[in-house]
Formats: sequence, C-alpha cells, structure tokens
Amino acid sequence: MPVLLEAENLARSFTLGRKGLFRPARQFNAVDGVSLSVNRGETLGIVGESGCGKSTLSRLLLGLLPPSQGSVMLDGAETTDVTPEEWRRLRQRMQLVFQDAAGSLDPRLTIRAQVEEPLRIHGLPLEMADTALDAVGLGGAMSARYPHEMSGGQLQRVIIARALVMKPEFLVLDEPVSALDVSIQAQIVNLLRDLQRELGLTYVFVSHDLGIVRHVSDRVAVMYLGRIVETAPKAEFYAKPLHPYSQLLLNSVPVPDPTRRKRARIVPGDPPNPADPPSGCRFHPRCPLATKLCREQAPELRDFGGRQAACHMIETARVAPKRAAVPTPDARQEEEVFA
Amino acid sequence: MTWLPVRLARAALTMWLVVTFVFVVLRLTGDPAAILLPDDIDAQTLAFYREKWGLADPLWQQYLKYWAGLLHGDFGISFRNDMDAFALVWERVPKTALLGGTALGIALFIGIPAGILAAIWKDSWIDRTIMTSAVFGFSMPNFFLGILLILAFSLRLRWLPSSGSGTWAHLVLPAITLGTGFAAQIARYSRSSMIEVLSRAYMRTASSKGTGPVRRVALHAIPNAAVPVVTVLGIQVGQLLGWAVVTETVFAWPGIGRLLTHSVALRDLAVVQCIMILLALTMVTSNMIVDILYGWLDPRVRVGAGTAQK
Amino acid sequence: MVLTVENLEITIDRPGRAPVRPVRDVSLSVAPGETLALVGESGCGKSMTCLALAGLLPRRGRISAGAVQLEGTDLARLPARQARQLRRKSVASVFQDATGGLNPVRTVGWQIAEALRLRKGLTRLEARAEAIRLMGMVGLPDPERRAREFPHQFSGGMNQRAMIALAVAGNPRLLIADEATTALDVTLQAQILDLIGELRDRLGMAVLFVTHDLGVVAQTADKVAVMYAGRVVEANNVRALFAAPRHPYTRGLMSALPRPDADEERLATIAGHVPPIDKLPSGCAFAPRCAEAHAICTSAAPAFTGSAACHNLAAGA
Amino acid sequence: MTAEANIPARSRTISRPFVWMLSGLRRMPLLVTLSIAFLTLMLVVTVFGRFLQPYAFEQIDLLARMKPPAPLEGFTWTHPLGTDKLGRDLLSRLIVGAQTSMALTLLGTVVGAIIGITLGFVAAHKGRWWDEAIMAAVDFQAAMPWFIVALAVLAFMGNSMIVFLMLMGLYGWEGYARITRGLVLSAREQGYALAVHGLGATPRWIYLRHVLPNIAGPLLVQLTINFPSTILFETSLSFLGLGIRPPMTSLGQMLGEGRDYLISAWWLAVVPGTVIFLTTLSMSILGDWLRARLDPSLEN
Repeated sequence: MPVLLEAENLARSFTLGRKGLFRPARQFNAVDGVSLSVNRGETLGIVGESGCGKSTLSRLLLGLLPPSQGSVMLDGAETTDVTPEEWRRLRQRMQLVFQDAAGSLDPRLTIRAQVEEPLRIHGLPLEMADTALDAVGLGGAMSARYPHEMSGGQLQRVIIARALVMKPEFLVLDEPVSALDVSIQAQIVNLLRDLQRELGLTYVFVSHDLGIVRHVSDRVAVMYLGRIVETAPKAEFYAKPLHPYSQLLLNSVPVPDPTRRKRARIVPGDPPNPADPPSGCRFHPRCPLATKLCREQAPELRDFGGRQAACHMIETARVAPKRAAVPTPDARQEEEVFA
Repeated sequence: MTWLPVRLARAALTMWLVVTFVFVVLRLTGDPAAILLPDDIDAQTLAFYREKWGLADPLWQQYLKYWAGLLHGDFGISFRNDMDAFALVWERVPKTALLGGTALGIALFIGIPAGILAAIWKDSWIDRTIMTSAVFGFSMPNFFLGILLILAFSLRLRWLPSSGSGTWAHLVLPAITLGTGFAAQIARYSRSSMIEVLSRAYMRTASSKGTGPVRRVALHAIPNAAVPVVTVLGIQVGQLLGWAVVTETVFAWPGIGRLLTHSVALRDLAVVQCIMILLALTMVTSNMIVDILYGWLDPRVRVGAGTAQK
Repeated sequence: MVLTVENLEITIDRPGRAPVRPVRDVSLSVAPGETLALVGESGCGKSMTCLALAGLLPRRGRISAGAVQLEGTDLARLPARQARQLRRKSVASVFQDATGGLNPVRTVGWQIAEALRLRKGLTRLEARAEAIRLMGMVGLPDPERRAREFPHQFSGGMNQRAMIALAVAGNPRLLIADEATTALDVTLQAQILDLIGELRDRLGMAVLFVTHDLGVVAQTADKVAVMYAGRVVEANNVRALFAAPRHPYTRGLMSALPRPDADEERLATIAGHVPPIDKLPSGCAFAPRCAEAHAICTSAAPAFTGSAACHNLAAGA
Repeated sequence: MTAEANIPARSRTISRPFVWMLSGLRRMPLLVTLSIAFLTLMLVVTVFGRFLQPYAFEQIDLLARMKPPAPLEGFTWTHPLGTDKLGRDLLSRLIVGAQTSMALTLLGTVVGAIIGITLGFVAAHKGRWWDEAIMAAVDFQAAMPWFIVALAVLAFMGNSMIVFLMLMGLYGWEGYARITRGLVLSAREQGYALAVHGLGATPRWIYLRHVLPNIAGPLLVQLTINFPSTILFETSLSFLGLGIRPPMTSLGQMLGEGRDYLISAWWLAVVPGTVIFLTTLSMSILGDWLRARLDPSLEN
C-alpha cells in the first residue's frame, strides 16, 4: 500500500506560565521527535495515557499547530512550509474529528449550517451537505436542529459529517468516542468503519482505550511522554508487545472476563511530569528492566522484523524472559487464571 | 516566597511610571512655571521661579531633580495659599483615612455576612431580599444618597449634622453614604464566590466526613470563598477613594477629596500632582497587601508548584 | 449484610414542574469483605443511588420509598440527625474527581485528621498521627512530609490515594466508590483498584463500586447489579453474569464492548438511546430499544424474577 | 437540554442569545418589564429631547421662581415639575439634562466598548508582547481610580468638551478588553473556532462569523454593567462642577445646583437625582436578568 502521510521527526514545545519577571519561561516538549507513516486506506491507532502528547501530535499532523521542528508530507508533498492559502486547500483533503463534539460546534448554527460551513468556506455547492448528513444518519428534519437539542452520540455524528463533507482522504480522529456510553460508542465505531470501507478513507485513530484501538486499527503506535516507544501491526502488538511500557499498559487494562483476573501487576509510580522528563529512556523510573544504560541514554526506535520499539533491553529480555520482572504474555496467561 | 521580590519590583515599576507620567504631562502642557504659578504673575517673578526650580537645565537633570525632590517630600508650592503642597495634603490625610476606613468597615461588616447568607440560602426569600437590596444599593449614586440622608436626618429629623467633621456624629452620614455602594458590591461578590465554592466537590467530601453545617461553612467554604473576594477588594479600595471625593464634597468633609476638587477647579497643579502620587502610592500599597493576603489565604500561590508532581 | 437496600425510590422535586424519580424500586445487598458493582450507562441512576446511600442527595432530592438497612438500622426511617451520625461512623465515599474533592486551602494531613476527629473523636494530636499512618497505608511515600502538603502539590493518582485514606479513616463498614477510577489512566487505575481490594480485605469493609466499565467490574466485583433508566434490570454474582447475561440490555452492553483481549469483526449495537428520566416510556423502559420486545413489554413493567427483570424471562421460566 | 428543547428549530442562522431572550419575554419579571419601559422612555428623551421640552430649558421667568412640583402645595400646571431660582422650567431642564447625560453616557459606553473589544481581540490574536502590554494596561486601568485620574487630567488640560468626552470614552474599556480576550482565547483554544480553522477558514472568517456573534451575549452584559458606572461618572463630575457646566445642563449639573437649595426647594435636587437613580437601577436590573439568561453556569 502506498504511503499517504508521513511525519518526520516532529516536535512541538510549549512555554509554561512564566514564574516571575526575571526568570526565563520554561519550555516543555509535548511532542518530541515523532516519525510515523500512514498508508492509504489503513487505520493507524495511536495509544497513550493522558499527557503523552497524542492530542498535540494529532494537531501537528493536520497543521493546526505549527511544529517546532520536523515536517509532515501528504502524498509526498511537503505541508510544513506552505502558505496559509495552500493550507486551506489542503484542508479539503485532511480533517480532524474532535473529542469534544459539543464544544467544537457553534451553538448558534443549525446542524445543517454547520455541515454546510466547509462548503461555504471553499465555495463548493451546498447540496454536498445532504450526502454527508445522510451518510451519518442525520438527514431530513434532524438537520434543522441546534446542537443543544441533540445527544452526545448525535453530535459526534454531526462533526463526522462536517469532516466528511468535502470528501477528504485522511481523517485524524482524536478520542472520537471516549465521551460516549458503550452502546452509543459501538454505533459510532461501526459508522466510522463503514465509512472507511465505502469511501476508502485513511484514519489516524487517537485513543487511550486499548479495547477500541484493537477493534479499529490495522497498526498501533504507543506514545509515552511525547515519544513513540513502539509501533507494530495490530495482531502482533496485542499478541506480544515488545516494549516494557506496552506490556505493562496492556496488562493494566481490565479485561471484561471475571475468570481471567489479573494479579496485581502494576506499573509502579506515577507518570512523570511531562515538563520535566527523566533522563535517558523516559520510562526508566517505572521500568522493571531499567539499567544504567537506560538511565543515561535515550533509546532509538529500532526495527524488529516489521515492528519497531525504542528500548535497550528487548534482546536481553528475550533471552531470559523468566528472569525479568515482567513475564512474557504467554507466561502471564497461566499465572493469571484465578483459581 | 519567590513572588515577593517580583511584587516589589512591579510596585516600584508602577510608581516610576506614575511619577514619570506626571512629570511628562507637566512638561507637555506648557511651561511648568507658568502652570504651577498663578496666571497673573509678572515676567520677572516667572523668570525667578524658573531659575529657582531649575527649569533652564537639560531635561534629564530636571527629571532627576524632580525625583530627588519627591523623595524628600518636596512636591512644590501651592500657589493658592502659598504653602508647601505636601504639608497641605498631609494635613488632610487623617480625615480621609477616617472616612474611608469607616466606610470600608461598614461595607465589609454588612457586605460579607449578607453575601454568605444569601449564598447559603440561595433562591430563598433571604437571598432575594439581600440581592434586591444590593441592586438598589449599588445603583444609588453616592451624591444622591448623601443628599437624601441630609434631607431626612439633618433637615427633617435634625438628628445628625449635615456637614463638617468635628465629632463622631459628623462621621455617621458620610460613612453610610460611602459605605452603602461598597457593601452592595461586596455582598454580590461574596455571594457568587460562595455559591461557586459550595458547589465544589470538596464540599461534598466534607459532608461525607460528617461535618456539621456550621463547621462546613466556617472551615471549608469561607477560606476558599475569601480568595476572590480579597482580590476584588484590592481594586475596590481605589474606587472607594474615587467616590470619597464626591462624598466629601456633599458633606463638606475636609479631606483630600475636597481639597482635590478645589485644587482642580483652581488648577492648583502642585497640590493635584502631590495627591496623584500619594494616591498611586496608596494603590500600590493596597495591592501589595492584597497580594500578601492572597498568598496567605491560598496555598497554591504561597507554595508554588515547585514540589508538585504534575 | 452490611447494607441491604429494599425497593429504594428517589424523588427529585422541581419547582414549577412535575417531580422526577431517577431511581425506582432498587434492591441491593453487600456483605462484609464483599464488592458489589453497580453498572450502567450515564443517567441510569447509579450515582443518584450512591448519593442517597451516603446521605448526599441534592437539596431537592429525597428517598421517597423503600428501606436502606445499614447493619440492621433503617436509615430512611431514622430522624435526619441520627441518620447523619450513623453514616458518619459507618459509611465513607470516594468519588471520581479526587483533586477537586480535596479542599485546596487545607493540608492533606489536616483533611484526613478532620475525618478521624469527627468519626472517632480523636484529639488533634492522635488524629494527626493516625492520619500519617493511614497515608502510609494507602501507599503515599514519605507520609510525614506529605501530610503537610496541599492537594495541588500531589499528582492525580496521589490525590486519589489521599481520598481513599480519608474514606477509610475510622474504619467505615461500607465504602462507596463512585466512578473512583474513571478519570485515571489505566496504569493508575490498576493501582487504585488493587489498593481498594486490599483495604477491603484488610479492614473487612463492604464495597459498593459504581462504574460504567465492564472490564473494571469483571476484575473487581463479587456481585453485579446492572441498572437501566433507574431500575436494576439484572443482578447476579459476577461469574454467572458474565458467563450468561440474561437481560437483553446486559447482553447488548457486553457485545457492544470492544474487547482488549479478543478481536471481533463488528460490534453489536443497541439502537436508539437512553430515554431522559422525565420522559420514560410506559412498561419496560428498555422496550423501545429491545429487539425481543412484545406487546406486553410496552404496557407493563416487568417484575424482578430470578436474576433479571424481563417479561421474556418470566414467561420462559 | 430539556428546558430549551421546545424552542422551534429554524433552518437558518439565528443567534441563540436572541432566541433565548425571545422565549424569555413571556416569563419576564415585572421589575424587568418596568426597567425596559423606563429605559425606552429615557432613549426617547435622548433622541427627541429638545423637541419635547415645553419651554426652552434656559428660558428665565423671574415672575415664577421656585415653584414646587405637581402634588405639592402651590404648584401650577404650567410648570408641572416646578421651577428653579431663575424661574426656569424644571421639566424642560430635566428633559434636556437627561438628554445630555444619556447622550454622553451612550457615546462614552460605545467608545469604551469599541476600544476595549478591539484591544481584547488584538491581545488574544497577536499574543506575546501585544498581549502582555495590553493586559498590563488593563491591570493599570483597573487599579487606578479613573474618577480621580479624570480630575487630575481636567486640572492639567483644562476643562473642555473634547477632554471630557475622551475621559468618558476611556472609562471602563478594560472590562470589555478582559472579557473579549478571555472569550476569544477560550473559543479558539478548545472549541468551535479551532474546529472551523481546521475546516480551512481564515482568521477573519472565524472572528466575524463565529467568535464575535458568540461573545455578543457576555459583552452585552458587560455593557449593562458599564453603562450605570459611566452615567455615574458623568453625573458625578458635573455634580462637582467639573463636567458639564452652565449654560449647558445635565442631570448631575442640575443636582449640583439644587444642592444649594435643600432647605427651601429640596425637589430641585431630588427630581434629577431620582432620574439618575432610576436609570442606573433599570440598567442593573436588566443586566442581572440578561446575565441569568445568558450564562448557562448560573442556571442551576
């Protein structure tokens, strides 16, 4: 499959509130050197905990925030240094679906007017809104309503329709269902998958929910404190995550099956402050495998047969899985069965 | 305590700005000697004073001298009664301080409890009564309230004097006049701040511990609600001084406000600039006090996020 | 049983409008050392039930029917003052927003000590020492120093630990955890779930765990009650419920969940959405969304028989 | 959600605050209705003032001096509100005085709003040093008692209409600036403005079509807060004899003049004072009501 979008060494720093006139403002890197590529027609799931920079990354990919460093290429064409005018044209090809649906809609406009807005901006025929509204199941009388008259699930449909109305190729979905109840969430997830199949869309699906990411993604990337620590095809990732953080993350997810209770195998400690990241490998203070090397030197993403991970200890852990504090997933399964 | 030096620096900056502003305005509006001295002065005297005040020197020297003068309490001479401007103003300070302090006391004493009560019994008749009175209170123009009080208590009932400042009885009407609007403002701020606090999750935690209603309000709600009220108070002190000018005129109260009105009418600029600089000093001081209070009340300011994990 | 709730009904009075009843006919029970999970989607009445049990209903809300037996005493029938005293000693709550749940102008130690002074009548010094011990027990590092710090100096996970220390201060019989881990990241959630389980076993508390997350239920609960539109539609022990969910809503909920441990081709959905509490349909509230609904479902509310409240099950049994 | 659910949906753009206000008209409290009625009357006076006065306001009639107003003993129907020491008709003076005060206040409010809203937008849009500088000015303005600053400026510059108008225009701008900046930032950072930016809209499009209409409500509320203090600003200065001065007249000037006759003719002060009070009161009541309707956080 051809690559549609490619990000190289993306970084974005923010300035924290200045503490006093005479002190330099503190900088922190919300995203710190992220490279990734998305193939046409696939879904790349980006997983991470709060504060890992996944929302910043999604805005960087779409040029909604200018990067401090690095570049994004769409279809082989650079998007980072183009004029605002060209950017506006590019927006027709790539769109963002927000987590906060209610907040991203103008409260004064009807649903139809919201979905028509991109067409007005780009001078396209307004009838195209009908197709988009029908596609998300909000055609007819529903489209005359205002946002405050609709439920959370319906609002999410509205912003999907608005994102689709210009027939983009590429969507970034930033936690699109995390605010919804399970039964509504399933409706939206199914809708997104149907749309992808019918329209040949390419998705980047950002979420903290490993269950949903498993359901929607073809490939998975795991973020920790502004960096990607592992990328892998979905099946391989869920069968056997390579990075210790991925392993602990996956192991922390409560499985909806009371016969498979996990014993407490917990990521120790709190996530560190993103404004003051640890030296070397950023996961080392919480990592059971950490060594002196990990404390001193940040690991690069390395290739392990079609998947990549940023960890110094992967080979060591593989050689002696029993010795490691974190058992491999296979060994874990047996231990975990609740007697 | 990193914020204290910063605040001091900011206060100094403000003072410097105000003084420089006054200096520049004085130079901009024409020959300072001509402005600071009465209009009907002859050219010889004018030249004498110009020499005496060093107005022939280069501007930066004048500026430094001006500062040096201020630091020694030399604000120039009031031409109206040929007195040292600073002495003239300083003499009035206790009167205005007494009036302003009493009014502020009345405002706090009435406004804060009223606001808290209204918030606790939100939407009840207590709340409605207090808030309706508050709307009337702060819509009432200072000068009009003063006149109504004079009509009722001095002219009709003859209980209290309508002007002057000799006895405590003289203080009653002006203090009420000046305090009413502020009591109303403070009641509104206290109420909204308190309502906000009462809806917070930690108030529910307090309930779930089994705290009684009095303890809950006194130990958990009020310390939190006080933070924004104190901030507002800092700004209100300035407004209070502003309205004191009007109140002092209505009741012929011999304070700084009345002096200011007179001096403005007569363009007695030495006095006006002296009052302006003292006023700026008062504002800066009251802001400092508010900042200190603020840090004392709110640990998030006092103990910075330095040791925080997040 | 620590807690037995029978046919609880909550009414909220609305000025100028008809009152609503967000919780109707709810019965539950929890034994010491046991965790009961109350599951449901937003607006199903699970949080309102919690607030009623903890005595924290909003001003216009009241328990309008039913019994709340706390170790044999019916709280609903007790005068307000005595009910408050009993709750103070025996019931503790942990809520979702731990950072917001702690008073920002008081030290964490002071807040825990206050609970001890109120619940156990300890002196200031005793309470302080006990607060520090509790902070250590919930896994807060360096409790001596941390007790003197303020909530804003703690991370979210640490604040949730502090809230738990505050809740278990004075050994309550019943701990109500209302979405206590919802706002936390999975790695922190695992820590906190573990801590609650450990404290339950150590202190012999009954735990009422309110959540919308079936994964959390499966991992922590002994018994489960599923709520929909203010009623319990199914209740069973956790293994039986997950092995064979009986109510169509429970089944729908389970198959709509994307699982982290298995692949599914397509998620099952439940059509429509939860009806607002003041516009409930007649009969079974789930009937308009139920694929198996019959005529009777829209006319009469089903009784709770066996482990679920559904006409189809009653007819089949 | 439930409260607004029965508002009829319309197909085209309609401002939501407007819909709210319309739907609220039926349930409007009596006090609010009276306030709107009084403000409407004041507005009519402002626009038509000089056509409404029964006499020329400066016309002297020494034969009819110090006549009391209507219900009091000794009044005449030719001067329903009585006359002053020079026999000038109080009703005519009141109308013209109100016209002056209202016109100045409206002008001052509008100028203040324009300055404040513009600077607020600039601060939010440009950020960095622009933001720092504008917010420093806002803090400075809020901390200094503007009334006293105005007195000092009148002393330095001399009393002229231009200076007076400038002072009124500069009064209260910081409130608008603060609100505008805050609303623009929050709209841009988390909400629909970012979303519309993502659709490819220009900043101009976003500000004019989305941000400005959505912050109109809170700005309107700010206007109802600013208006009463501006009219107090004008009347207080005129009352002290430092604003509007004879032969012109304004409510504050009338009150200041009437103050000298409290013993013999108290109505000379009380009548204009009551008009000022009713104006500020009406505006405050209207403002409170608008705020309660516009601010969803205040609803329950």
